[in-house]
Order: sequence, then C-alpha cells, then structure tokens
Amino acid sequence: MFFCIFNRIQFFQTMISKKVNSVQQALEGITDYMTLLVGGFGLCGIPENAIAELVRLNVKNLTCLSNNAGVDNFGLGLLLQKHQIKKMIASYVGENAEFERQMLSGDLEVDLIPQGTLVERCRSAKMGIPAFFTPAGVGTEVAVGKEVRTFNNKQYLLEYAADADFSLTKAWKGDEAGNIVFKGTARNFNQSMCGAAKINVVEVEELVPLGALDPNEIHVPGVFVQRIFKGEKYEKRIEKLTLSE
Amino acid sequence: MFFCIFNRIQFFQTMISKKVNSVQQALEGITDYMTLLVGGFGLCGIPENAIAELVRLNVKNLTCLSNNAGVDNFGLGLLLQKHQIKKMIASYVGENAEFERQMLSGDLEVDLIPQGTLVERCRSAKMGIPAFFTPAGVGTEVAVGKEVRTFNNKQYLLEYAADADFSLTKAWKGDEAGNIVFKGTARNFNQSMCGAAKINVVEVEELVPLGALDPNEIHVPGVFVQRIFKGEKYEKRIEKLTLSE
Amino acid sequence: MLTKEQIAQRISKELEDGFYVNLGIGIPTLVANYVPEGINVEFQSENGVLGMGPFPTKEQVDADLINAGKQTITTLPGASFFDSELSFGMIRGQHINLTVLGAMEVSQSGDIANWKIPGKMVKGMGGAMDLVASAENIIVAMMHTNRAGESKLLKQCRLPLTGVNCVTKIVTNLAMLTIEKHQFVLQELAPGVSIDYVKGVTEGELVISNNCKVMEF
Amino acid sequence: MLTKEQIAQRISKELEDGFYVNLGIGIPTLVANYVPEGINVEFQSENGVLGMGPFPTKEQVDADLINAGKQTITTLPGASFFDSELSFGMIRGQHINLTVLGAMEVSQSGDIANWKIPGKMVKGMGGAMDLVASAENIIVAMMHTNRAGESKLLKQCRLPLTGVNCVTKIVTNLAMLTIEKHQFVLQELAPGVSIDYVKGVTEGELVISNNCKVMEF
Repeated sequence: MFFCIFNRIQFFQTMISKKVNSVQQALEGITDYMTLLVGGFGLCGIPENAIAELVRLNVKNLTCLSNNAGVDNFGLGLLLQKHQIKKMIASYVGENAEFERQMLSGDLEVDLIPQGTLVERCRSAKMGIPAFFTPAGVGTEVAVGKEVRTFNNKQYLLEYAADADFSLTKAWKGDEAGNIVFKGTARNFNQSMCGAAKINVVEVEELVPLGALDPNEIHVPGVFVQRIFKGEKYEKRIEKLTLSE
Repeated sequence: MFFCIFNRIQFFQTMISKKVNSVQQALEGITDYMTLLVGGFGLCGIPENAIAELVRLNVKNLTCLSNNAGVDNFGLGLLLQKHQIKKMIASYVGENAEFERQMLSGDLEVDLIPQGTLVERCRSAKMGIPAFFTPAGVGTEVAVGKEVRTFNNKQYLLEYAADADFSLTKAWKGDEAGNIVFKGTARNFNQSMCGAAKINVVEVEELVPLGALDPNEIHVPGVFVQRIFKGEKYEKRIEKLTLSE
Repeated sequence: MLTKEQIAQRISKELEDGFYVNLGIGIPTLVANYVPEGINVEFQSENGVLGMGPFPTKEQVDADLINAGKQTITTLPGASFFDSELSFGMIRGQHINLTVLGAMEVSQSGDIANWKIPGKMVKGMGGAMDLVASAENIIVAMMHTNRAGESKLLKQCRLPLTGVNCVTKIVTNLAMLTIEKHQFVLQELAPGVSIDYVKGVTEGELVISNNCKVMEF
Repeated sequence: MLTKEQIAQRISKELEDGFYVNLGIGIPTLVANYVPEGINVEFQSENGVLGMGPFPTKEQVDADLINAGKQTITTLPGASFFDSELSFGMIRGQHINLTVLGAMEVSQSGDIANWKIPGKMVKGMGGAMDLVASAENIIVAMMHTNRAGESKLLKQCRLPLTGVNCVTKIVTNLAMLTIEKHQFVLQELAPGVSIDYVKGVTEGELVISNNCKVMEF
C-alpha cells in the first residue's frame, strides 16, 4: 500500500493484484473442448509449468493455437502423447513425429497458418481489431475460401482475430500487478498472446516486487493479465544445440 | 568493428550505421507538398529540432499527420504561424487558436480522426497491413463514405494505412544502429510512426555506444530507422503544469 | 444540486475492486480523488500510462510525464508506460472496465456528442470516439443543462455524434440516471432536488425508477 | 558443380552494404559465413532477433536465444529482440532488403513451393508465406534437381504453392538464373557445367543471357 496525496485529498492506492500461488489456481476453469493460445517458438519460451499441469488435469479435446507443436516428449508433444488435443492451429510442426502420425491418420485436425498471420490474429484479438488484410498466402491453398482484395495493385487476404478461452504464456520476470518482461527470443508469440484470450495466464521465472521493473521497459502491462504465477522449475530444453566450433 | 568467429569462418561484422551529424542532414529531401508524420502528444515527445529545421527550411504546402497541432508558438504551431501546413490530419487540436482561425477561414484543410484509428493507421503502414477494421466512429460523421461491416453483431469501419514521405520522431536514447528507447509518456505516437514512412528520421536526447542499450528493451529496432541524430537542445515545454499542492 | 466534486464523488461509488479506469478531461479527472478505501483500481491515460498517481510536487515535475489532459502527473510503483498503439489496444480490446467522460449532449438511446459544434468549436474527438465505441461501461459526468439553461439530456442529439448507443449511466448536478430501452431512468436525486425539477430540465423520455432515492455520500 | 557452401558463397555476392537479410533454414543459413569484407549487413531471424552473430561457444549457450531454425545463436552489440508481431511487421512492411530461402520447386513465373508434399510431408509453411508474399528481393538457394534427378525449375509448380510471382533469382549447384517475363534466364554457370547440361535439367522455359558467363569466386 502506498500513501499518496492527490490534489490535496489523501488516498490509499496500490496496484490490482494478479498473483496466484500455484499453477493449479492459475489454470482453474480450463475444461474439455476449450481453445488455448500457447506461447513459445519451438521449445523456446514455452509455458512449461502450465503444460505439465494440463497433462495432469487430463483435459481433452482441446484446440491449441501455438506456433509449433513441441517435440515428441516435450512442450505440446506431451499433450499429443495423451491425445488431449483435438485440433492444432500452428505454422510449423516439422519437429514432431507423433504429430505427423496423428495428423496423417486423421486423429488430429490441423490448421496450418502463415506465421505472421498467426501472430497478427492473436494481436488483433488482444487489440480489438476484428479483421485485417495481409498478403501472406495469396495464390496458395491458404487463400481458399477467403476474401481477396487489392490495395495499391497488390492482393491481400482478409484474416480474422483469434478467439480463445485461455492464453498460457511464459515470461522472464513479472510483478504482482501482472506486468511482465521477456528475455531474448523467448518473447516470440508470448507478447501478443498475453491479453488475446478471455483469461490470460502468465508464468514467470521470477516474481519481483512492485516497482522493481522499470515502467519504460514493461513488455506487457498488467491490464492484459488475469493470473500470474512463479513457475516451479524450468527445464528450458534446447532443441538444436549449435556451437561455433 | 567486432571480430567474430562464425561456424569456423572468421568475419568482421558490425551494425548498419544510421547516424547523421546534423538536423540538416537528417531532413535532407523534405520538399514542398510532402506528407510528414510528426510524433508527440501535445508538446510531450515532439521532435523539437526537426520542427525548428522545417521552419528554417520554409518548406510549404505540407500535409502533417500528428495527434495535435502544437500550441500557438511551439510545436507544429510554429509551422502554422508561417503557413507552411496545407493540411492537418489530427485527433485533437483544441490548444491552438491560430489553428482554429486558419481552419475556420478555410486556409487550412483539416482531417480529424479518432486517436486510436490515427495511431493504428501509422502502425499499419509500418507493419505492411493495408487496411483494418475498427469500431471507432461508427454512426458518426467519421463513418461517412467508409465501408461498414459487422463482426459478431458489432459494426466496424474499414480504415487504411497512412501513406507518408517522412516520419519525424523523438526518442530518449538511441544508438548508431538506429535502435531507440523512449521515456515516460513521451513515447506516445513516436513508436508507431517511426518506421511508418518512406524515410524515418529520429532525434534523440542521447546517442549511446552500440551495445549500451539492453537488446531486450529496445522500443524500435534500427531497421525501422533511416536517420538518427542527437538533437542540439530540448526545451521540453510543459503545457499544463499541474501540482498536487 | 451537486458540485463538480460531488458529481465525481458519486461516480466514484461505481468503482469496483480490480477496475481499470479511463477518466476524461474535466469533472471525470476528479473521480481519482474519491476512490473508496479498501478497493484497488488503476487509472489509465490514453497517451500511454497505467497506474497514474497524484499530481507531482514541484520537485517531481517531469515534462515527459503527462496525462491525456496534458497535465503533469506521477506514477505509482507497478505503473507502466506504453505507446498509443498499445494504449488504444487496451481500449478497443475492452481491457478497460470503466470509462468516465464529459458530454455536451446525451440522447435517450445512449448516443453521445462531445467533440464539435459546427462553425463554432472544433477541437476534435481525441480518443473519445475509440473509448465510446469500445467500452462496455460508460458513465457520463456533466451538468444537466447547458449555459443557456437548455437540457443536455435529449430525445436525439443535435450536435455531431461521438458515438451511438453507448452511454449506460449519467451523473449530473441534479441526478443519477441510467439509460434503458431508449429512456432515461431516474435512479437517484441530488439532495434538495425534486423529481419535477429534473423532469422540467430533461427533454428526452424520462421514467422514474421504482427505487428512486436521494443520493447518499 | 557447386557445393552447398559455394551456393551460399555465390549468394553472398548479392549482399549490399546496409542490407537487412533474412536467411531461411539450410543452405541459406550458410550465407552468413561469406559476408564480403567492407560491407555491413544485419541478419534478422523471424522468431524475434536482429543483429545475429556467430553460433555460441559452449559457455555462451543460452536456451532463450535461438534462431528460426531453433539453433542456438549469439548476438552482436547493437542487436535487438522483439516479439513475433513486430518481426512479421518488419517482413510484411518490406523493411527487410533480402530474403534467401530454400525451395522444392520454382516455376518460370517465380512461383515457389516449399512447404508441403500432399500425403507425405506436412511440416507447415512457418514464416515462408509471409516472407515470399512481402519481400521485394527473394533469392532461392537449392539443388537444380531433386533426389530422383528431376528438374526443380518448372513451367508450373506441381506441389502446393508457398507464393506466386515472387522469386527473382535462383542459385543452384549448376547455375545462377534470374526470372524475367515468365522465363528462367541463365546468367552464370557453375565452373565445369555446360549450357547444354543446364538446359537438360531445366524443365521450364530457359533463355541464355547475352552476358552469360562462368561464376567467379
């Protein structure tokens, strides 16, 4: 609580707290058939603790929108193993053999979307833009059934905002007010997804005190976050270790 | 220059330099009848040095897109005094009597646009989105002549990306590579405008060495900037000083 | 009759714990002075700040730190700065729970006019059109009549509209009214103001709520 | 015939001072090894980094720092990180000067197919569709023929397209060709490769440039 003087009148005021104490609390309300936005690029910046909890909850028939589908035994691959995902909306799924098996056998519905369109659809949901035009996919099977319009002699497709029940994202540091910052390329889809769903859950490596984050450097202000928690542990698996020597 | 080893092969590599040494160099190429995006909100975060140079250059018949039109003797008001602006595209112009005079007399064309639409039009230009739907202005005179479409039982207007020759913005710190960071609410329109025009000029209070800015905290990466320079001086005039006692 | 401060004070009772609030210029700004104890709200200003604190002392003044009314401000620990794009994303995406703004006219359908008097005053809509087109919870703070004594609560707005069908509640110097089914519904009277008096200065359809009472402070 | 490294080396000659470059997975990634001395380029990776440096030493490895091919990387002083939204803004907004990517097929109209073999391989397009739909300067790096020895330079692509009318230049193990007026134009031959040989493995319309020469390294 901070004590402030506002125009000669005194009032107590502090931030709205978004902190929950466990991944269980954070994921409360996720049920079968829901649509989830899941942050990360490959295995970089994925919400490891939330995914582990989804496995434990054993919710089924999920629709997951995520850039990738993890690898066979990590990331969203863990949900695929247990057949918890009914439909996957992604841009690249090349690192997951189980995924390919389920897709080719018809067990898994798959919607492949250009990466820039995928993230812009999340951003649009977050920002209250119902639809936008983008050139990605014009003239390809991605364009089938979509409105095409020409602006300045170039063709564009009309794409729609994503619609999701929960977003599950991962940040580096965050505070009780829900403000978060990312590190390196672990930012990727997390920034746009956080705020794009009805309930936005973010897990962080470090919860810092209010005021510890520079207000100029916050990547997602707390208004977009409904629940924030400190992840218990992070494996941060590296997909393709590449060294210079 | 940095010396690096890349996959066993040695190469020299450093960033692309965007630095120019004067406001004169930075504004080279601005001519009569051009369209300029000018950052700032009120007098906060305006590109003071670039505006002063526009006055000196005495370019005429400009179209300026900026949230406000300055005050009578500062900000874009300086250009209005000299009748350098033919058309103003803004959201709020209530602080400028000269502006009102020129508009009501018909000397100045004015296009008033909802603030969120104005900034989204800049962002769209920067991001290669030719058009988007927004609810702002539905049912008002802003909607006249615009395409209206319903999504989820709510009406939206189709709005287009801005099209400009130069953007003139102001940041707090920047480096030679064109990376910039803002401070406080001086960020406002500057972030979206920087990168939205054909040539994007940014002036900074401080030019710092490459590597001095944390790569996680850069608000506009240098790729969006064509020219960066250190402003000679900043008055940073306060429009409405309001104190708590 | 309420003072401007009392209008703000009455509106502050609409604040709920956990609300993000955008306050317009004028009377709405005063609402920040009356946040009820025990609830936490955060104030957003559309020029790019969340978590606004009190106005600054002389020593705290920073030209890079203003609100949408161009007034100097301070921030509280946990505040954040962002650009106009993200700021209007918050507004358009309905992440802000309550918007309070002034008006020149409000119609019984919830239309609002507050940005232009043709031929006379053209200040521009600023962020108001985005706010009223997006917010789910819009309260108008204004005087019940204009300087000429004419009603500002109309059947139809005469001035150019800022938004249609959007205002849910109005607090004036005379009363608190809701808008339901294209009617103004009188919910609360300012102390010392009669129902008949409100009727007399309300041009639009006015019905009296069964629970109509005198405002409490 | 060129090795993969030589294909990359030839493409590196297309780099100009001040270019921002996006390199796809595979041969394109190797182009970074051959930046000509005296010019500065910056490498963008669409997962959110500009100013990529060499691969890390064991000590430098950071799981939070990868390229779009999921390989661990380092950054140079002056680098920046950003989210996927801004990254594809750079791409869509044509702020990236050169895109180099691999392909399974290219047509004489500049169409490209590189993301799907129906019933066999469905990895997804990743960022390729955004890149080819937006970039003004697209170079394809690939083998001239597939494993079965069939031409990958076709009249029309047979596989599902990634983009239409977008490829401007191709560097294969046999030649460098441009695409002009719905024809492949043979500009340079790999050392030891004859015009007739290239003709024999190019299914699409092929014309020989008046200035056709042997590649120099």
